[in-house]
Order: sequence, then structure tokens, then C-alpha cells
Amino acid sequence: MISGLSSLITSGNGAGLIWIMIVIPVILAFLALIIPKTAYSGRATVLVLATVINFIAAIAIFCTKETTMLMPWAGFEMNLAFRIYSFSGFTVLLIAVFALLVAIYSIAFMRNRNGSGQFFFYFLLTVALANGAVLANNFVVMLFFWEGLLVTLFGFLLINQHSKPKTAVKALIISGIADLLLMLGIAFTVFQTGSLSMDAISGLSVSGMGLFGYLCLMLGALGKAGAMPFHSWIPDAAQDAPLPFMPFLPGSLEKFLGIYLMVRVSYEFYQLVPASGMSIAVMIIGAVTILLAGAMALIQKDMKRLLAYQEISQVGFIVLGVGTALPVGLIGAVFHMLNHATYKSCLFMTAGSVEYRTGTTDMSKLGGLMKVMPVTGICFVIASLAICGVPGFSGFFSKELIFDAALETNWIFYAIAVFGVFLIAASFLKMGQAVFFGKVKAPNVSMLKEAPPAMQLPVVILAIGCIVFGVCNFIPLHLIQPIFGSIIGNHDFSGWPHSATLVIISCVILLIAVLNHIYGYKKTGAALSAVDHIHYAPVLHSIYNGAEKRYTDPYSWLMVVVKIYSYICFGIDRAINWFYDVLLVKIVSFVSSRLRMANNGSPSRYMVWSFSGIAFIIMLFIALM
Amino acid sequence: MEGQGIIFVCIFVPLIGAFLLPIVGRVMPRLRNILALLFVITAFVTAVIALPQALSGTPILWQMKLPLGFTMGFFADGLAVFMAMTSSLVASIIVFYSFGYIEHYPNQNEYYMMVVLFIGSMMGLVYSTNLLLIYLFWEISAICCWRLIGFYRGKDIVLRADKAFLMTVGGALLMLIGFISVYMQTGTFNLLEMQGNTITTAAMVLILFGILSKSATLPLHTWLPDAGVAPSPVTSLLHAAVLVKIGVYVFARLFLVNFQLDPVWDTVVPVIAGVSALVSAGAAMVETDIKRIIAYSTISQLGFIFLGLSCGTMVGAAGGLLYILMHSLAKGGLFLCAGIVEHSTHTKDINKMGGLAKRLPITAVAFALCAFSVMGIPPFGGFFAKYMVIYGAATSASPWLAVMFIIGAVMTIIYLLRVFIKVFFGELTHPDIKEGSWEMVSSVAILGVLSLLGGIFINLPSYVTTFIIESLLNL
Amino acid sequence: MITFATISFLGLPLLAILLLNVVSKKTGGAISISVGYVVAIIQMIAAVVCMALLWMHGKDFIEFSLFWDMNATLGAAKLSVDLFSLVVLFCIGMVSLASLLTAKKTIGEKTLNYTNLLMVIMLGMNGIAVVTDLFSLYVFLEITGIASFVLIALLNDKRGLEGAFKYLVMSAIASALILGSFALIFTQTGSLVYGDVAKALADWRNAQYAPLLIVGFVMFIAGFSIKAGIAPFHGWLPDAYQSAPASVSVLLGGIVTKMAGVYALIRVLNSVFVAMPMINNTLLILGLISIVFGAVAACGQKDFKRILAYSSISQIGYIILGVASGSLLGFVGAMLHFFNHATFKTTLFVNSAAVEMQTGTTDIDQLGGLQARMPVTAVSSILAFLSMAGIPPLAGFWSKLLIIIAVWQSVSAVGGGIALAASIFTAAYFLILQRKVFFGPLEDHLTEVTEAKGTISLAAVLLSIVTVAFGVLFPVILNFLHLQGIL
Amino acid sequence: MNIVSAIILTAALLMIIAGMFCLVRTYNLIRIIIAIEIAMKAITLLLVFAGAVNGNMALSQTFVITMIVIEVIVAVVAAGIAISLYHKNGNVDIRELTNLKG
Repeated sequence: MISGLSSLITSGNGAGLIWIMIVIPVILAFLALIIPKTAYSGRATVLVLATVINFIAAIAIFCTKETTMLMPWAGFEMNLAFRIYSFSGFTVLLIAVFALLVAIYSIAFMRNRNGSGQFFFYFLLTVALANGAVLANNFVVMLFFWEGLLVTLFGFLLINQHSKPKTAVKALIISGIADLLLMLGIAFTVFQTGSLSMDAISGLSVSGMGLFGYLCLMLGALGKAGAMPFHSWIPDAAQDAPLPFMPFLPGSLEKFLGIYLMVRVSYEFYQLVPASGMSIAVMIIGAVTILLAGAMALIQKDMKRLLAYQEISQVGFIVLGVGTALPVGLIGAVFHMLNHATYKSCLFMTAGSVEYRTGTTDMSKLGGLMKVMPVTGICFVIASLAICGVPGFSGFFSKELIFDAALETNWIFYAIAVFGVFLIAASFLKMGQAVFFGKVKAPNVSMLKEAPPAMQLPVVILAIGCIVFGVCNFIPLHLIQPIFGSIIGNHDFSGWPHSATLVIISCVILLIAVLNHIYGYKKTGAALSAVDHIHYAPVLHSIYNGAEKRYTDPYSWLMVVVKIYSYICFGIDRAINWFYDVLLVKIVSFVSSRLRMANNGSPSRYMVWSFSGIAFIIMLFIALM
Repeated sequence: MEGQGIIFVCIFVPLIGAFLLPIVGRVMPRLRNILALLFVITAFVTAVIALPQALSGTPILWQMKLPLGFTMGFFADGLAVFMAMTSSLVASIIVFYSFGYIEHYPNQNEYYMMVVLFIGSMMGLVYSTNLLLIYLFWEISAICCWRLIGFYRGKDIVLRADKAFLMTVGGALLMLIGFISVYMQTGTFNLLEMQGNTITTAAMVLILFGILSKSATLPLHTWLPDAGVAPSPVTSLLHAAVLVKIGVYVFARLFLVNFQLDPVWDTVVPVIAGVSALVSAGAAMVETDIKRIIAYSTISQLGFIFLGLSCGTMVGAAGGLLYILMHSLAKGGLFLCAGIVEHSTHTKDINKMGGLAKRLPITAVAFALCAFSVMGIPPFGGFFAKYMVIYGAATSASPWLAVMFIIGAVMTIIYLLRVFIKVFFGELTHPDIKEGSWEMVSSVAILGVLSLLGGIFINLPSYVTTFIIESLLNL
Repeated sequence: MITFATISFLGLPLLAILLLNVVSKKTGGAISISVGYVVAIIQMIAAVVCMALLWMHGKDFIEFSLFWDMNATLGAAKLSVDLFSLVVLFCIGMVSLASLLTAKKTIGEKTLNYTNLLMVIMLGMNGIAVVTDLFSLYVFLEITGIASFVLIALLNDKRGLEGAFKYLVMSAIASALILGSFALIFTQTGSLVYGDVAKALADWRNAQYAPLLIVGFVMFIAGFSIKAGIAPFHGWLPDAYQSAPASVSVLLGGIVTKMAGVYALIRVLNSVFVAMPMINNTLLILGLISIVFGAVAACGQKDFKRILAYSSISQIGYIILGVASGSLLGFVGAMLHFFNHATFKTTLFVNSAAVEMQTGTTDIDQLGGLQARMPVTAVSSILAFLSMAGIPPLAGFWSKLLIIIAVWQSVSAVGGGIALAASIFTAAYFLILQRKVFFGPLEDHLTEVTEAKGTISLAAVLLSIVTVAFGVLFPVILNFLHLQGIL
Repeated sequence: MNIVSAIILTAALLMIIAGMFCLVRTYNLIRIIIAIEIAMKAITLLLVFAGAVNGNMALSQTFVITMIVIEVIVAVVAAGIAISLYHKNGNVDIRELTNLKG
């Protein structure tokens, strides 16, 4: 197999590679499902093998020149078409890298846990589907793989939740709505061009039918990326799903897919005009996401939930960047996507390591883990610095690009984004101090030790990535910039941000966050309650309360609407049924009972009828004559 | 001619064979079961054999000249053969399933006779070239439906059967009036001779009444949920495989192929279908009886089929046909799963069920596969059908229709998930039940797997539907 | 051959009456039924033979005479059979046979009386079928009527007497009206032979007593409407049907009122009142009223036989409708529906007889789930009912279809539509009856019931076969009619 | 139309109306039979009138005689039924005859 792969790579046969990327994970997925639980190492081998093959193939694809492949499929132009080109190759490579890292991590994590076979099965299916969705060059093919992810998403969330599958339902419904909107968007888009082939569509204007098409496509992509209002299942999933799911799907893969599509939609299929209505709308979505998710993250008491909200907030930055429709925003967004995946996966994995050893992610039960889990702790700190945008780390550079773009459109967006940074920093200061510093505290202090090496490896790699992408940001940027050569021209965004003012403002914000943290810590004496003065501030307090009770969750509102709607429909249905079952029956039985009563058995009555009949005939005769 | 023989075998083996079954059943029940299955499979096999010729461009035709324009005949074009294949395939599985489901009840002779007669009437209907023949088989199916719904003979159950019979026959009578009006206009009942005629609005409305009543579309739908009192294989047959598809088929046959329609119908029919899909989807959310929920889901999905067939675009029409196939497979599977659940737990109330996935694992997986297909999630077959229908609507004269159906699709996901989760997950309510008989479980497994394969190997069915639509609409 | 066949229609019943009254009362009961069988079967055969002869000779009708010389001038009542009368004669034989088959088990010690009266009524009906003048028509109408009064009251029970008296009173009024109309028409024509009357009436508007003629027409329609039981002249009909003994109900419901009312009406209408749209349209409206009224009223009934009676009212409406359409197609439809109605309504009355015999009641509220116990009765009733409701491929559908096409074509689309849509009520009372009697759970007190054995089931089976065969082979029949140049 | 025919027709009409009115208004079975007879006699008058008008008196007379015979038979049967009913019910009131209705 390996030799076959290498020959494929050398020959540069893109079509074969595509099949490898899609079919082999599927086959191995079924293999992982079949292998019995007792042979865990067998399952693990299959998983690693599949992701490694996928990784190699992805590298090969990344190195391949532009290739298209086309096979007839479902008729009406719904051909099985794939296209390898710079952006898809890049995205596929990212998927492969993260899949490999998470696979290694999850092998260690899932050992001795229930449902590992299912987990690996869905894992590999997800990889295959994601590959297919990215490489597809036909809208239907893309939709096929894209929506197929719903099944694996649902499966992932069901693994541990047989008795209370609420989150799975929620995730499937929310993502399903997004995907159906995507379907609608595709239909509207194709309606304008008449072609389902993705490379045949470019530069549509966002107006008229195009407006709907663009909006629906964007909503579909946003739904996958997990931006507002499609976000609310992610925090719940963080609590319910097996932990490696979080760095894998919401942490990286879904972001790649969502942003991949978002970028293609906004810059390729449609010509999003900077500062146009739709651009502002997308930016508003991004800004709102940053603000609300960041605010929610601030008050979380559970590591996983906090990270999940943070993750949503980060998507807001990316959406904001894409929504500017400016080259700098685009590059910032894509770069941020990469950075985000790096540090967020790293953070989720450290949270996973903590859970693995302590059995909990409740921050009130944890503390001082740096002493017992130094590697994990250090990686956590590095990733936190990156996510907060401390100068020098990866997040800083991508955020500065997005700030640039936001400021160019409107200072309000910039202000919100900067405020978002404050929220992020505040929440990470709180979480970092609460979990890793101070007195050692855990449900099982005596048994604590560093996570197993297989779990440390990906964490460390990702932490290094956070530093490298920051210090040597030309490495990723020089990979990304050529992809969008036609859009950004010869501009090079690598190196130190060009606007010192913005950098200074960012630094000031971070400083304020630190001061705020110190103030809160001093006031309450506990790291965990360092933001209580914000949480319990007069107005915010009630808002937060409502949010905690899910009053702000769009899903709850959707369900209320659905319920009301359903009862109305049910009422309509019952009314129609009443018409047939009761009213018609009553009318007929009333009439026939009257007729029964009329026939009272008396011959003279019959005669009277007959005479009236004769009268009727006479009248008819007169009328007919 | 050899080809004509094939159609005759396809129609008359089940149609006449049905009457043999009670006789055989008195002697050897086992043989009766096998014969019943054999008859239905014969229909399927012959339909498959007829497929190449149907797609070759010179369809098989048999006609008997009669005075007064009553000329009767059978005609096996792609559409007919496709419908015959779809319904007989699902019906074969359902008959096989019945072996396990029905074996402890009285009146089995009548049951098998009616089921096979039902399939036979469907076969006859799809091949008919004559409006009267269509009406004839239409009514035979109504009679079978009446007997089958009333299978358990309870007072209430028979009332429901009567309701189904009355509503479908009422619609059919109106349709017959429409047919006669067409006859008055053209002087013949033969479809082939009246091709391309424009029909009057009155006739269209009357015929539509019949179609809507048979295909259980708002406002003539209420018999369908009530028919859930029938044995599960029967509901499956009625709702998924045969009965409701009759109306859809006649719609396709008459209004897609045969008659010219005023363009306004390209909007009116989809709107009716859309309202039907939305209202029934809402009702499905409220219902707690598992079979009623799936029945409402059928009504809702039929809306999509009508949308596809009536929106006036080729993709939509092909999607509608594909939808018929995929919906038959998946909805048939859902009803059969519901049957297993009902059989094991002796209840139909989903609030009294939970956690059954632990005890009925294969059923749960099959249910999930079929449910995903109905929801239209890839890689299941329903996805393509749903996509094509919505794409067809979005590219039709009134693209906003697609929005209506997207809402319907969202509702589909919500209510099917609700059933799936309530029945198969949560606290285990029936700890001491086990899977149904092997016939039942393997039937649902086959349907589930077919739903999946239908999506992965979409090129086969899609080739057929595409070809049919292209050849029909480019006449 | 032809002479024998034609003469047998009137001669055989007469002969049988003679024969039955010769034998002693003791032995008579035993053989009388067999004699009846022979007469009925020979009549059916003779009808078929005559049809074949008509076809072979390519003739429209055969004229014959019973006692007189064919060519005598005065008072020579010419008789004639054409296809319609032969169909009707066949029906008479068939229904009489069914009645006899039912009677064997149900009529008891009055068998001889019954058979005697049956022969009389057959004579009367056959006479109605073959006569060609109004005078003879009246005579045979009265023979039929008187025999049926006595038959209804045969068992001398309270109900039977009551029904018979009501029938008698209404029938007498009908006779008065019919005779009055004949008298008024006679003022203009001077002859009572169909052909002559038709000729004389062709120019009736310019006649001396034209207003009297119009009164005559009204009386004619009203009189025959009473005889046929068309709404709103139907009052006596359910009572008579319900009160009659089972086998007499078979006869009455299957053929007698159709002969005395419908056939005579059609015959006179077709041979005398040619091309009078006024009468046709009136009848059309009356037919429509009948169809809807009978069907709706049947939905609320509680007695098996009364349901059937009301459904007769409804079905007669269809026959009238077909004739009233005035076209040949409508006439053929009416003829076929006449035949079909005789078949399925007889089946149903045989079924009601079986139910009454086995359970002792015809009250549908006291019955339930009999299908499990009486499968033959149940299945034949379903077939008959479906045929009546116009569900293909059973016989009733085709005749109804022809009638409706004819009405649609020659009179009005709305009328045809209403007539067709009213079938939904037919389906409704069919379902009510099936649900309460056959379908549904078996009532506890009926678990001991068994199928009606022997001749009753035989009659039901034979008639069901006719219904199904006619329906399935209808294309053949249609083709045959076409080849004969009738359609 | 001459005066004689007018008188005859009026008489017939009056007799018919009398018969019908009697039929509707009376409750006695025997009276009902009489009423029928009255009406029938009016028809007889009409037949005679018709024969006189068209000159075919022979046919008219035949008809009338036959009719009278039949009338007698009908009256006999009716009276027979009435007598039987009297035996069953103890009276000849038609209002008792309401077993059959609906």
C-alpha cells in the first residue's frame, strides 16, 4: 500500500489520490468498527494507519498541481467531480494534520473507555467526508459530503449519551438547518449560472437572487463553522461528547470546512464588495459572535464549556475578517483559522489531559496542576498566550490583520473586536490561574501524574506550532498568500504588523485585562471568581442569569417556535379531521334521520307525498314548456 | 409478442394469483405464504426484465380496440416500469416481513389475498393506457386497502377502514367525473390518443381531488394517519410502497406526460403540496402514536414528491421520481421498524417507550438509516431526491416555493429525531423484550441497507429517472 | 323452435299453474318448487335462445301471438320480443329461480301457494315484457300487482298484511293514474297499440284535446313513478320490501317493481312517447332526486332489508336517468343496469334472507362480525354492493358509466356529475351495512351462527358469479353490442 | 270542446278528487277501498268518454269491461287483507298500521 502510495505521489496522479483520501478512511472505518473491543490495539492501529495514509496522501495532494476529475454520477450535471487546487490542497493538508494529531491523542484517551470502536469509526468517516467536501468540484458532491458530516456528528454525540441524547439532537437539528440553508443557497446560486460545477462559477453579484444565494450559502458555512446563531450546541457537546471530539470537529475540522466555504463563497463565487450591506451584515454576525460568546466564556466554571465558548468567539474574529471583503481581512481570517485550530486543539487536549488524570474539568475542584502536570501546564500557557494575542505568539499576528481590516471598514467593529480580546484574556487568566496555579487541588490528588506520552505528543507539537506560527509567521503566510494571489496581489503580510498604533492598543487591552484580573483576584481571593465583579454587575447579572437558563439560546427559541407552530398545525389538522369525522357524518345522519322520520308508516302520508310529487311534475312541465 | 407476455405476467400473476391464495391457504398455510411472496417477486422480476425495452425507446404496447373510445391497453414505458419496480420491490420485502408479523392472527387467508391483489392492482394501474382501467385498478386498491385496514376487526378499526375507503372512493368518484369530462372533450378514454391535449380547469380540479385523496394530501389526508390501526406491514404497504404512490403516479402520468396544463398549476399544486407538507409536519411533532407520526411524515414527504413533479422543471420531476423510490424504501423501513417496536412493546405511544436500542439494536440501526434517508441526509438516498426537488423548485417559475420546503425539511429532521430518540434512547422502559422474528428483522435491515446503498450508488436509479424524465418531457 | 321459445314465456307459467292446481295439496308442496325451477330455467334458456335467434337472423324483434291468429284484425294482441325484453325475460327467470332457491328453506308449509302465485306473477311480468299495446300492458300490470299483494301477505302475519295493504293502496292509485292517462291518450289516438299511439301522438300539440293530453302525460309519469318507487312516490316501497317474506322480498326487490314500474315505463316511453323532451327531462330530474334521496335515506336505516329497499330507489333512479337521456347509449346503459340491478339486488336480498334465517333478525344493530361465520353470504354481499356502488371491475360500474356518459352527452354535464358523485352515498351505506353486519368483531350472541347451507348459498354464489363475470367480460359484451350495430 | 265533454270531464275530475280526498282523510280500511273504487269509476268514465271522442267505442267497451273485472279482483284482495287485519288487530283503523316505518 505504501509503495502504491509513493508511486501515486511521484506520478502526481491526483484522481487516484482523491480516491485514497475518501475511500480508504471509509474502509478502515468499518474495519475499526468490526474489530472487537478486546483487541483495542488493533483498533488503534487501524486509526493511526488510516490517518497516516491520509496525511501522506494530503501532502501529495498539496504538492500536486491543479487537477480536476470528473465522473458521471446522478445525472443532470450532478457529476462526481473533484478538483485539487491550492486552496483545497491546503485545507485538506490541514485536515490531515489535525486528524493525525487528534488520532494519536484519542488513542491514548479512549483506551479503556466505552464506545472507542464507534468513536474511531465516526472519526475516520468524518475524515473521509471532510476530504470529499473540500475536494469536491461540484456543488452536489460538496453538499453530499458536507451534509454527510451530520451523521457522524450525530454519532459522535450519541456515543456516551444513550440515556440523554439531547445534545445530539440539538447538534443535528442546528447543523441540519444550516445544511439545508446551504442546499437552498446552492440551488439559488446554480439558478443564476446554470452550472453545478464549482469552478465554473465566479464573481456573481450579491444582489437580487444572488443576495439570497449568497446569504444562504454563508449561513450554511457559518453553521458549519459554529458562528452565531448556530453555535449553541457546541458548549453542550463539549460536556457530553468524548473529549477528543472537541479538538477534532468543532475545534479544527468544522472550522476548516466552514471557513473554506465562507472564503470561497465570499471571494470566489460571489463578489462581496467591501463595506456593502451584505459585507456589513456578515461582519455584524462576526462581531456579535465575538462579543456574546466571549462574554459567556467569561463566566464559565467548567474548562470544557469555557473553551467551547472561547472557540465560538474566535470564529467571530474569522467571520469578521472574511466579512470585510478586504484582502488583509481574508488573509487574516485564513491565518487565524490555522492559528485557532492550533491553539484551540491544544487547549482542548490539555483540558482532556486534565480530565484524563483528574476525572473532572470543573474548575472549582481543580488547582495547581502545573506542579504535577508541568508539560501540560506549559503547553496550556503557551496556547493561552496565543489565543489572547500576546505579541509574538501566533494569535497575535492573525488578529492584528483582522483588526486592520475591521478598522478599515468601521471603527465600531474594531472596537468590538478589541473588547473581545479583553474578554478572552480575562477568561484565560481566570482559567489558567484557577486550574494550573495555586494550591494543588483535585478529586484524586494523590494519584495525579503527567498525562501519558501519546497524549503529550500532539499537545506539545501544537504548542510548538503556536510559537512557530507566531515567531516565524512567514512560514504559514507564505503558504497561504499564494493561494489568494489573484486577490491580494503581491502584497506580503508576514512579519511584524505594520501599524504600531494597533499593536499598542492591543497591548494596552491585554494590560487592562491583567489589571482587571488582579483586581478581581484581590477582591474575592479566588482565581475562579476573578471576574465575579463583571458577572454580578447590576445589569449584567440578570442577563447572565438568563443566558445560563438558555433564554438566549436560539435553539430554545427555535424549539418554542416549533412547538407553537406544531400545535397550530395540529389544530388545523384536527379541524380538517373534525370536518370529515364529525361534521359530515352529523350532516348526513341528520338528513337521513329526518328522512326516516318523514316516512312514518302512514299510507296517507305516502299519498300526500305522491300528490306533492304530482304537483312538482306539473311545475316542471310548466317550467319546461 | 414476447414483450407483451411480460407485462401480462407482471400484472396478472399477482392479480389472479391473489384469488388462489385463500384456497391454498386452507390446505397449506406455509405454501400460501411462499406463493404470495413468489407472486409479488414475479411482478418485480418481470418489471426488471421489461426495463431495458422500456428504456430502449420502443416501449411494449398491447391494445384491445373497443367501441366508444373505450380502447384498452397496457403500455410499459419507463415511468410505468419504474413505478412497478419500486412498488413491487418494497412490497416483496413487506410480504416477507408479514410472514413473521402476521402469523398469530386470524384471517390470514384474506390478508395475503388482499396484499397480493393490492400489488396486482398497482401493477395494472401503472401499465394502463386507459383512464377507465386506471380508475378500475384505483378502486381495486381502495377495496384492498379497506379490508386490510380493518384487518383486526375492532369496531373502531373498521370505522377507520370505512373512513379510508369513503375518502378515497369519494375522491375517485370526483376524479371519474373529471375523466368523463376529458372523455367528452376528446372522445376517448385512451391516454395515448389524447396526448398533448389541454384539459379544462374543471377537469383538472376534479382529477386533482382524486389524486390528492389517494395520495393523502391536505385537505384530504386525514384517513392516512387513522389507517395506522392496520397491521404494520399493511400501513407500510399503504403509506410507503403502493397506495399513496398511486396518486403520485397518476399525477405524473396525466399531468407530466399526457396533458398540457395551464402554467398557473405549476404554482397552485406546489402550494397545496407545500401547505400539506408543513401542516402535517407540524402535526407529526405533536402526535405521540408512533405510526401516526410516521403517517404524518408520509403526508409531509408526499408534498415534496408533488412539488418535484409539479414545479415544471426537469430536475424537479426527476427528483420527484427519485423521491418516490427513496421514500418507498425508507418509509417502508420506518413502518416495519415501528411494527417490530409495537410487536415487542405492545404499545404505540412513544412516551411509553425508551432506550429500546439496547434491546432492539438492529431495528434501531435500521430505523436510523431509514430516518436519515427520509430526512434527506447524505449518504442516504433521500438526500439526492430532496436536493433535486428543492433545486427544481428553486429554478422553477416561483423559486420562493423552495423556502417553504426547506422549512418542511427542517421539520422533518426535528420530528423524526424526536421519534427516534424517544423510542430508542433514554431510560429503558421494556427490559425484557427481544428482537422480532428473523423475517421481520432481516426485512427492516434490508430496507435500511437499501436506503443507504440507494444513496451511494445513486447513479443507477438516477440514470433511470433521468432517462425517463428526459424521454417523457422531450416527446 | 322460435315459436316454442316465444310461446313458452306466457304458456309455461300458465301450464304450471294448471299443473300445480291439479295435484293434491299434500304432494303439491313437494313438487311445486321443482316445477318452479323447471319453469324458471326454461325461461332463461328460452330467452337466451331467442337472443341467439335474433342475432342469427339479424332481426330487431320477433313478433308472435299466443292464442290468436297473428293476422287477425280485431283484438289480436300482437306480442313481440326484442333484445331488451329478452334481457328482461332472462332476468325474470333468474330472479324467480333465486326466489325459489330461497323459498325452499324459508317459506314453510305455504310452498304450494307460493309457487302458484310465483307462476302468476311470472305470467304477469312476462306479459309486461312481451305486450305491444297499452290495454294488455294494463292487464298484465294488474296481474303482477295482485299476485304481489297476495305474496307479501302470504304468511298472514301482521307486518306482511300491513305492507301488502299499503302497497295495494298505492298501487291502486298508480293504476288509476296510469289508466287515466291511457284514457286521456286514447281520446286522441283511437287505438292502443304502441305503434299507432306513437304515430297519433307525434303531432299532439295540435290535437283537439291537447291540454288533456298534457294531463295524461303527468298522470302517466306519476303513475309509473309510484309503481317504480321513484322518489317522492316511493313511500310504500320500503314497507312492502321489509314486510314481505324473505323469498318474496327477493322477487319484489329483484324484479317485480322493476317490471311493473321501470320496464313498463321504459317500454311505453320508448314506443309511445317518442321524442318528447318534456317527459324525458322531467324523468331526468325525478331520477336525480331518486338517486340522491334513496342513497341518503339508506344511510340512516336500521334494517337490512330497508337499506336494500332505499338503495333500490336510488338505483332505479339511474335506470330512469339512462332512459331519460333519450339517447341510444343511455338506453343500452339502462338496459344493462336493469340486468345488473336484478343481479346484485337479488343477491343482496338472498343475503338478507340468509341472515334472517340464520340469526332470526334483520336489525343491523343486533348483528355484527358475521363474516367469520357466514363467509359466502358476506363475500357475495360485498361483491353485490360494490357492483351497486359502481366500483369496477364489477358489472354495476359499466352500466352506470354508460348511463352517465349518455346523460352527460345528451342532456347535461351537471346531471351526470351529480349522479356519479351520489355514488359516494351508496358507498357510505354499503360501509355502514358491512360494518354492522359482516365486518367488525363477532357479537357474542352470534357465535353459534352457521352459514346458510344449500340452496340459499347456491343462489348467492351463482348470482355473484354473474355479477363478476359480467363486469370482467364487459369489454366483450361491449364489442358484441357494437358488432350488432346497437352501439 | 262541447258542453257534454266539459260536464263529463268535470264529473270525472270531481270523482277523482273525491276519491283521493277520501283516501287521504279516512282512517277506515273499508272506506279506503271504497275510495279507490270511486277513483277508478272516474277513470272508467274517462275511458268511455275517450271512446266516444275517437269513435272507437268497441275497444273502449272492451277496456272498460276488463277493467271492471280487474277492479273487482283488486277489491276482493283488498277486502281480504282488511279482514285479516281486522282479525289480527281487532279493528280496521289504518292508524294502527305503523309497524313499518323509518
